[in-house]
Amino acid sequence: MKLIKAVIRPDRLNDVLKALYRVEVKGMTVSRVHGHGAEAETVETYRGTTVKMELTEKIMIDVGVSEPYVEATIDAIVENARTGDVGDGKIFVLPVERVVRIRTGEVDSAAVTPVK
Amino acid sequence: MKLIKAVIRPDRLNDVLKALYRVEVKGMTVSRVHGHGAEAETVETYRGTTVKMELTEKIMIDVGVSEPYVEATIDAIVENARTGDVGDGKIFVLPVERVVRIRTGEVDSAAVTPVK
Amino acid sequence: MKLIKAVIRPDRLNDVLKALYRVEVKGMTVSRVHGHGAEAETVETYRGTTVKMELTEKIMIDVGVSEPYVEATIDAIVENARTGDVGDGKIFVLPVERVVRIRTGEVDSAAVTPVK
Amino acid sequence: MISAPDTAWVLISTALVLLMTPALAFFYGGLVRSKNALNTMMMSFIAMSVAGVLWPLVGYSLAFGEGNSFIGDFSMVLMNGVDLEANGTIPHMLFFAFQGTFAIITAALVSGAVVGRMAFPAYMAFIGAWLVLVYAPVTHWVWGGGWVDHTLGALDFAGGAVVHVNAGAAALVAAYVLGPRKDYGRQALLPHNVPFVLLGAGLLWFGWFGFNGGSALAADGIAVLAFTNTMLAPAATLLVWAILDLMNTKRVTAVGLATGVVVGLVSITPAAGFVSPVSALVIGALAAVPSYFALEWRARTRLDDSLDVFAAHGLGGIVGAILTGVFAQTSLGSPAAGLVEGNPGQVLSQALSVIAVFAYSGILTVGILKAIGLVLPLRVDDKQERQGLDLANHGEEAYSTGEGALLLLDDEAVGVFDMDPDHDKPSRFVTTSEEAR
Amino acid sequence: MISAPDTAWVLISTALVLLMTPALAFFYGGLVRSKNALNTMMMSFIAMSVAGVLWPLVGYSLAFGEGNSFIGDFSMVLMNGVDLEANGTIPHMLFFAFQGTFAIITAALVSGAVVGRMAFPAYMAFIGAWLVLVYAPVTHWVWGGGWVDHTLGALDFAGGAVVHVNAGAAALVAAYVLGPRKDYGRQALLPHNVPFVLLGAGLLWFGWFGFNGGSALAADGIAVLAFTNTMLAPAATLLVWAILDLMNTKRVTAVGLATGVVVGLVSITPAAGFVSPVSALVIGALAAVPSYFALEWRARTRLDDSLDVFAAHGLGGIVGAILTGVFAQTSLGSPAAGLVEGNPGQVLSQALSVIAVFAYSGILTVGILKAIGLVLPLRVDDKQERQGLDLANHGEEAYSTGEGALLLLDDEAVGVFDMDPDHDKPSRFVTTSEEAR
Amino acid sequence: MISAPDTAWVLISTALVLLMTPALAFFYGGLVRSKNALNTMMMSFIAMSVAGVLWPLVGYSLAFGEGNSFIGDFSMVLMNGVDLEANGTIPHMLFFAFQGTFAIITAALVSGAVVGRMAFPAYMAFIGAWLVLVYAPVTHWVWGGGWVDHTLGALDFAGGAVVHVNAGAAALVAAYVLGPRKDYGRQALLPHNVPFVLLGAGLLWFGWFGFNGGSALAADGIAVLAFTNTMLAPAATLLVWAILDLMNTKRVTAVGLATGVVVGLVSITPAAGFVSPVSALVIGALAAVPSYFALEWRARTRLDDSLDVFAAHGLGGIVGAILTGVFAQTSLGSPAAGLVEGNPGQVLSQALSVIAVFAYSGILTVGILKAIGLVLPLRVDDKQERQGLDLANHGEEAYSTGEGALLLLDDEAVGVFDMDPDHDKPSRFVTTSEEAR
Ligand SMILES: Nc1ncnc2c1ncn2[C@@H]1O[C@H](COP(=O)(O)OP(=O)(O)O)[C@@H](O)[C@H]1O
Ligand SMILES: Nc1ncnc2c1ncn2[C@@H]1O[C@H](COP(=O)(O)OP(=O)(O)O)[C@@H](O)[C@H]1O
Ligand SMILES: Nc1ncnc2c1ncn2[C@@H]1O[C@H](COP(=O)(O)OP(=O)(O)O)[C@@H](O)[C@H]1O
Repeated sequence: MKLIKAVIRPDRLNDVLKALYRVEVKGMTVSRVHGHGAEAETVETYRGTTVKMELTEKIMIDVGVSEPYVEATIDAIVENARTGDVGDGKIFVLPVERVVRIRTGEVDSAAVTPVK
Repeated sequence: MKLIKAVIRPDRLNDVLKALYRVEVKGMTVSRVHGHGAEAETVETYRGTTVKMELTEKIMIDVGVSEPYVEATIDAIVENARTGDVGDGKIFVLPVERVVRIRTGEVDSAAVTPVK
Repeated sequence: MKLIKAVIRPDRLNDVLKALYRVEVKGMTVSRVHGHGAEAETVETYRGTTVKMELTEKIMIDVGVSEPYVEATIDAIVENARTGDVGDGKIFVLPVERVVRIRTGEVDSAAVTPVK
Repeated sequence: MISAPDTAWVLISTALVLLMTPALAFFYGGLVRSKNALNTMMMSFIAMSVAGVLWPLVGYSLAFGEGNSFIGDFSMVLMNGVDLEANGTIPHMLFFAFQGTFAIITAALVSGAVVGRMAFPAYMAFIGAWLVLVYAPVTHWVWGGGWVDHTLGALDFAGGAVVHVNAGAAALVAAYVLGPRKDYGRQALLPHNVPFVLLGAGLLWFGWFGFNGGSALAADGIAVLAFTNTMLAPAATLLVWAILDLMNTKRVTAVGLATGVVVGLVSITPAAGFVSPVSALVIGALAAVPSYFALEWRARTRLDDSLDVFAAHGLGGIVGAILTGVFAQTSLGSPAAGLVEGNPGQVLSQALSVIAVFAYSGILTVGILKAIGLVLPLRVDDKQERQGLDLANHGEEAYSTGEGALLLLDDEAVGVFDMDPDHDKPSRFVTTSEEAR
Repeated sequence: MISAPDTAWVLISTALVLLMTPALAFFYGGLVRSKNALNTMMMSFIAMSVAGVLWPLVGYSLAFGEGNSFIGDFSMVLMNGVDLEANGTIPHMLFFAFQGTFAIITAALVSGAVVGRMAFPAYMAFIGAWLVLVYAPVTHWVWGGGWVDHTLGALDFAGGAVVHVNAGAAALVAAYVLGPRKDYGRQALLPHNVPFVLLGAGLLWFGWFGFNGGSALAADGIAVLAFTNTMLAPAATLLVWAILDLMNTKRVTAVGLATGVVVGLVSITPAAGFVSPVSALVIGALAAVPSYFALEWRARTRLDDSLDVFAAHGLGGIVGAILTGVFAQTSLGSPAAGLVEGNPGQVLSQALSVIAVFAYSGILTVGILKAIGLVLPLRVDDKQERQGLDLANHGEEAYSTGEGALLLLDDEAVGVFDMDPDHDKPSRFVTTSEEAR
Repeated sequence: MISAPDTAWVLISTALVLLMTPALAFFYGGLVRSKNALNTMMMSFIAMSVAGVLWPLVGYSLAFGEGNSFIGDFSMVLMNGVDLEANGTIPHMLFFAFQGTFAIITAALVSGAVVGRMAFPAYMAFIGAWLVLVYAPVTHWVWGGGWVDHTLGALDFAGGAVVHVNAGAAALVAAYVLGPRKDYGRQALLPHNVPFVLLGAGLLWFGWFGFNGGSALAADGIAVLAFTNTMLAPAATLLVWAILDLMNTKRVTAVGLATGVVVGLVSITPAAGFVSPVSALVIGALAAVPSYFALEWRARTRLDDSLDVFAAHGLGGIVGAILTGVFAQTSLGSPAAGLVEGNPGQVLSQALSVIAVFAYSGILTVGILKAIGLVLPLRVDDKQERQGLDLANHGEEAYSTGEGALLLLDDEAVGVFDMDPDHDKPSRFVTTSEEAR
C-alpha cells in the first residue's frame, strides 16, 4: 500500500480527476494548499504596503493505492497536471502500513477498492 | 512512531475528538479537505450551468502516536466516525522516523506525550 | 528522501520561510490546519450558547528533502517556530519512496532541487 | 388632499421597509452554518415574492377592507379601487404599497425559528397561508378599523403587536411543531459569518426609520418624533446589553450587539410616535433585560427557536407594547394617555391586545402547519439536514470554489450558437466503461 | 417653478440610483470565481469615476443638448448653463445629477459580459467611449427630444430601451468580440459568494425604486404608480421563476431568484409609470419566461456573455418595452395608448425603438472595441487569465490571509517619521547570498 | 415655520448619515485581518450606542446650547426644550437627530487608528469622553455660534473641520499614544476582505449624500448643489487616484479606489454647498494627490495609524477646508467669498480654523487617553494581540466553522422547558477521569 501525495495546479484538478477515474482510481482526498517553489512571485500592493507573495494556490491530492495501481496513478497525474511551466508541482510516494475503511472495518487493499 | 491519517465526516469530528480524549490521545492536527469516493454525487445548478459535484466535505485528522496507542486510536476513530453509509472515510497508518516537539526539542515518544 | 511535516503557529510562518530559504530549502507546501493539544482552550459565546473551542489555528508545512538537508531543515524550523509557550507544534519526519517533479518527470533528489 | 411632501416621505419610507427584508436575510443568514446560509436567506427573499403577490391579490383587502371588527372583506381584491386618490394625505396606492412591505417582512421574520430543517416548498406554502389567515386579520384588528383599535383602544404605532408579537408567537409554536434540529443541543450553532449579522443589523436599523418614521404617513412632527425615538431607543438598548454582556461573560459580543439593536428597534416600534425621546431611551434600556435573559435561557431548553425570534421579536414586542401603555402622551399626539399621564387602564388594554394577538397567531400557526403537514413534508429528511439545506433544497452552495465541479451538458444543445468552431467543444464528462479505457 | 417636495424626492432617488452601481458590483462580483471578484467589482466601481467625470464634461450635453433628432450638442459642455433654475419642477442641476447616475449604471451593466478576461485599461477606455458615442445619443433619441420619442412615439418610462436594451446589445456583441474565456465550457463558472449576489439583488431592488419612482421627476401620483409597479412586478417574476425552477431542477435556486429579481425590475422599467399595478404583475410574470430559457440555452453555446447581461437585461428590456406598448394606459397618464386601449400601433413603435437601439448599440460597440483593440490589448494573456484578473489587473487578492506575504520596503524611506526608535525596525526580506549566511 | 418637504429631506438625510456608521464598520473591517474583523466593526457599531446615548444626555447641549464662544451650556441636557417647534424650517428635534448622527460617525472614524491593539473597554470610555470634551466644543465653535464661525468667519459646510480634521487629528495622536501593533512593520496588514471595503465605500458614498445634501437643512437649491458636488468630486478623485496608481504600480487597485472615494467625499464636505460643480471636480481631483502620497509614506514610518485615518480624513479635510476658501462663491449662496471671488483672506481663515481644530483635538485626545490609561489598560496584552482581538475582546470569531466547538451547558438549566423528553439530552462534554473510562 502506498499513499501518493500530489501537489498540482488548481486548474488541472478536473483533468486529473477524470484521468484517475479512467485508471480506476476512484477514491482520493483533496485539499487546498499553498505552494512555495521556484515559481515567479507576485507582488501585491495595498495602499502604501507592498508585499511579495511567496505562496501560490495549489491543490494537494492524497490517494491511497495498492501496489499494482501505483504506476498508473503517477502517470495519470503527471500527464494531466503538466503544463510545462515552472510550478506544476510534485508527487511524493509514501509507504503505508495499514489502511482501514471506516464504514466496514476492511483493511488494506480491500479498503481502497471502491464499492461497485 | 506512527502517523495516523484519518478522513472522516465533518459532523463526526466532535465525537471523534471526545473519544480520542478518552483513550488519552490528546494531540492532533485537523484539516478541512474534500473527499472523492463512492459516495453519491450531488448535482448543483447555477443559472443554465449544471454541475456534478465530485467532492464532498471531509475532515482529515493527523495524529502522531507511539506504538502502544496505535490500536486504541484506530478503534476510537472507527467507532465514532462510522455511520454505516458510504462515505465514512478511511484511515491510513504511516511509519514515522522521527517526531520533534518544537517547543522543547524533545523527540519521538516524549514529543507526543501531552504536558500535564 | 524524507517528507518533513511541521505544524507551527501561523505568525511564525514568515520567519520559518525565511530561515528555510537561508538553508537553501526552497520548495514546500503550506496548508492551514487546526491543532489540538495541550494549549489553553478558548471559550466563545454566541447569544446563549457557550462553547469551548478545542482547536487553534496552525499552519502545516510539508517539505520534501533529500537526506543531506534533513537536519538543517528541522533545525531551521525548530529555531524559528519556537516561542516557548505551549502550542508551538510538532515536526514529523516520514520516509518517502519516490518524488516526481510533474513538470519534467525528474525523480527523487533531482525533483526537489530548485531550478536556478 | 394629497400632499407632495408626505408622498415623498412615505415613498422613501416604503423603499426603506422593503430593504429590511434583504437586511433580515443577512441578519439571519449570518447566524447559521454555511451549509444552511442560502436556505436561510432564501426564506426571507421568497417572502418578497409570496407576500408580494398575495398582498395585491387578497391580503390588502382582508386587512383593510371594511368588513367587520375581525376581518376585512374582498372588496379590494386584485387592488380593485386602490388608486391614486387620497387616503389621508397620500395616494391610496402608496398606503397599499407601504403596508405591503410590512406584510412581507412579518412573514419573513417567522423563518428564524425553523431554519436548518424546514422543507422549502412547505415553507412557501406556510408563509402564503399565514399571510392570509393570520397577518391580514390581525392587521385588520389593529389598523384596519377592527376591535383591538376600536373596542380595546390599544395603541400600536408601527406594529409592535401586528408585526413583532405576531411573528414572535408564530415563531414559538412553529419551532415547537417542527421540533428541534437533529443535532440540536449536541452541536453548537455557531454563526458562520458575523459580519453579515452586523450588516443585517445595520441595514435593519436604517430601514426601520422608514418603518417607524413612515408610519406617521406624513412628513410631520409625528414622523420626526418616531424617527428620533427609533434612533435613541436602540442606542440605550445597546448600552444596557453591553453592560449585561460584560457582567455575564466579561466581554461585549458582536452577535449580542446586533441582537440588541433589533430588540431596541422592536421595543420602540409600538411606541415610536406616542412617547417622548427620554421615554424612548427608557423603553430601549428596559427592553434589553427580558430579551437578554430569555436568549440565555432558551439555549438551554429543547425549544429550537433557532434564531430566537421569540426572544428578540416576541418579547421585545410585548415589552414595547406594555411600555407604550405606560409612556404614551396625548400631549405628543397619542390618541390615548398612558400611565404617566394617569391612565393605568391603557396598560391593561395593551396587555390584552398582546394576549389576543399572541393567542390567535399561535393557534392559527399550529393549525396551518398541521394542515400543510398533511400534504407536504414539513421537514427535510435527516440526511439532507446533515448535508445542509443549501444543497438539499436549492442545489447550490453559498461559497463554492468550483473544485471538482464537472460540467453536465446536453450534447445536443451544444453548438447551436457555436460561434468559434475551432475552439474545442465543451465536453461532457463521460463515465461509461468503453470511454474509461 | 421649483417644487421642494419634488426636489426632495428626486434628490433621494438620485442617491438610490447611484447606490445601484455598488449593488451591481456585488451582484456581478458574487457570481464570478474569487480570483476575479475584485476585477468584476472594479468594473462597476470605475464606471462611477469614468462616467462620473465624462457626464459633466460632455455626456450630458450630447444627450440633452438641443442638437438635432439624433444627438445633442456641445452647448452644455462642462455643465455650462446647468444651474439651479427650474427644469420642470426641479432644479436643472438635479435633473443633470439624476440622469448622470443612469449613465453610470448603464456603462457598468455591460461589464458582466466581459468578466474574467478583459484588460482593465481597455475596459476603462471602452466605457468612456461607449458612454459618449452610444449612451449619450441613444438617450437623446428617447429622452432628449430625439426621433424615437418625437417621430416614432415610442414609450420608455425609465429606461427599458435607453438602459437595458442598450446595455444588453452592447454586452452581447462585446462577448462576441472578446471571445470566450479560455476555460469556457470546460470549467464551470460557479459563483464564489452567492450571499453577495443576493445582497446585490436586494440593494438593486431598493435602488430601483429611485430609478423608476424618481423618473416621474416629481413626488406625485405617477411616482407612486411607478413605485408600486416596481414592487409588484419583480414579485410576480420571482414566483414564475420559482415555478420554472421547480419544474426544471425540482429546486428553487438562490442565484435564480436573484436573477429573477433583476429580470422583473428590468421588465417593468419602460412601463412603470404607464401601466396599472395588475398589468405590472402580468408584465413581471411574463418577463420571467424568455429570460429563464435564454439563460438555460446561452450556457450551452459558445457565447460567453459570462453573467448573462443579454438574457437578463437585454431580453428583459425587450419584453418590457413591447409589453409597455400592450399595457400603457392614457387613463393613467401615459402619453400614448397601448394595445389594451385599442392602439396596436404602439406595439410596433415599441418594437421599432428596440430594434433601433439594439442595432445602433451593437454596431457601435463592435466599432469601439475594434478601435481600442488597435491601441490597447483587449484581453489579458492566457497566463493572467488562469491566475485570475485580481492579481493580474489589480495586484490584489479579494480575500487575503496574509500568509507568506513578505513586506517590501524601501530602506531609505524608513525612519523619517520614526517615533519609537528602540523598537526594531521594519526589516526588508533579504535574499542575497551574503545575507543568507 | 416648519416646511414639510424640508422635513422629509432632512429625515431621510438623517437616516442616510446613520447608515454611514455601519458602512464605516465594513470599510474598516474589511481592511484588517480576519482575527480583528469583529473588533474593528464593533468599534464603529458601539459608537452608535455610546454617542447615541451621550448626545441626548449632554452632547447636544454642549454643542448647540447658547453658552459662550467656546462651548455651549447645559440648558438642553436630556433634550430639555428639544421639541417639535421650528428650528429654521424643520422641527428642532430633527435638527438634534441629524446632528446626532454626525457625532456618532465622527467618534467612530477615530477607531481606524487604533485597531488591532486597543482594549475595548478603554475604547468605549475614550469615545464617550472624546465626544463630550472634543466633539461637542469643536462643533460649537463652528456650527453652534462659536468663534470659528463668528470671529474667524471660516466656512465649513458639512463638517470638513468639525468631522474630518477633528477625527484625523485625534487618530494621529491616538496612534502615537497607543504605539504600533507588535508585529507592525514585520507582518504586512493585508485586508482580509476587500469586497467589504468596497461595500463600505459604496454605502459611505450613498450615506454621504445625506451628510452633505442634508446639511442644507432644506430641500432647496443648496441641497441640490451640495448633492451634485458630492457626486462629482469623488468621481474626479477616483480618476486621479487611478492614474497615480497606474503610474506607481502599473495597476489600479481596489483598495486604492475605495480609499479614493472616501478622500474625495471628505474633501468636498466643507465646500459642498459653497462651490460650483466644476470647482467640485477640481477639488476632488486635487485632494487625491496629498492623501495618495501620505498613504505611501505613512506605511514606511513607525506611525501605526493602521487604517490611515489621518491620511484619508485628516488630510482630505485639510485640503477641502483650504480649497473651500479658494472656491467659495457668494453667488452660489456662500456666506463668504473665496479666493476666486477675490477674497484671499478666506483662505487664511480656513487655514486658521483647521489649525485650531487640529491642535485642540490633538491635545485633548492625548489628555483623555492618558487619563483613561490611569484607570484601564489601553492596550490588550501581547498574547491577545497575537491571538486577535475578536477572541480576546469579544469571545467570538468572525467566520466560524463550528469544528471542534464543544457546547458548555449548565446541567441544571437543561430540561426546564424540555418539550421532547425522549430525545437525548444535550450533553455536557465531560472530561473527568471516571467518565473517561
Ligand atoms: N520540496 C518540496 N516539498 C514539498 N512541496 C514542494 C517541494 N518543492 C515544490 N513543492 C510544491 O510544488 C510546487 C511547484 O514547485 P516549483 O518548484 O515551483 O515548480 P516545479 O515543480 O515545476 O519545478 C510548489 O508550489 C510546492 O507546492
Ligand atoms: N484511496 C483513497 N485515498 C485517499 N482517500 C480516500 C480513498 N478512498 C476514499 N478516500 C476518502 O474517504 C472518503 C470516503 O470514501 P468512500 O469510498 O466514499 O466511502 P467508504 O469509505 O465508506 O467506502 C472519500 O470521500 C475520501 O475522502
Ligand atoms: N500527536 C500529535 N499528532 C499530530 N499533531 C499534534 C500532536 N500533538 C500536537 N500536535 C500539533 O501540535 C500543536 C501544538 O501541540 P501542543 O501539545 O499544544 O503544544 P506543544 O507541542 O508546545 O507541547 C497542536 O495544536 C497540534 O496541531
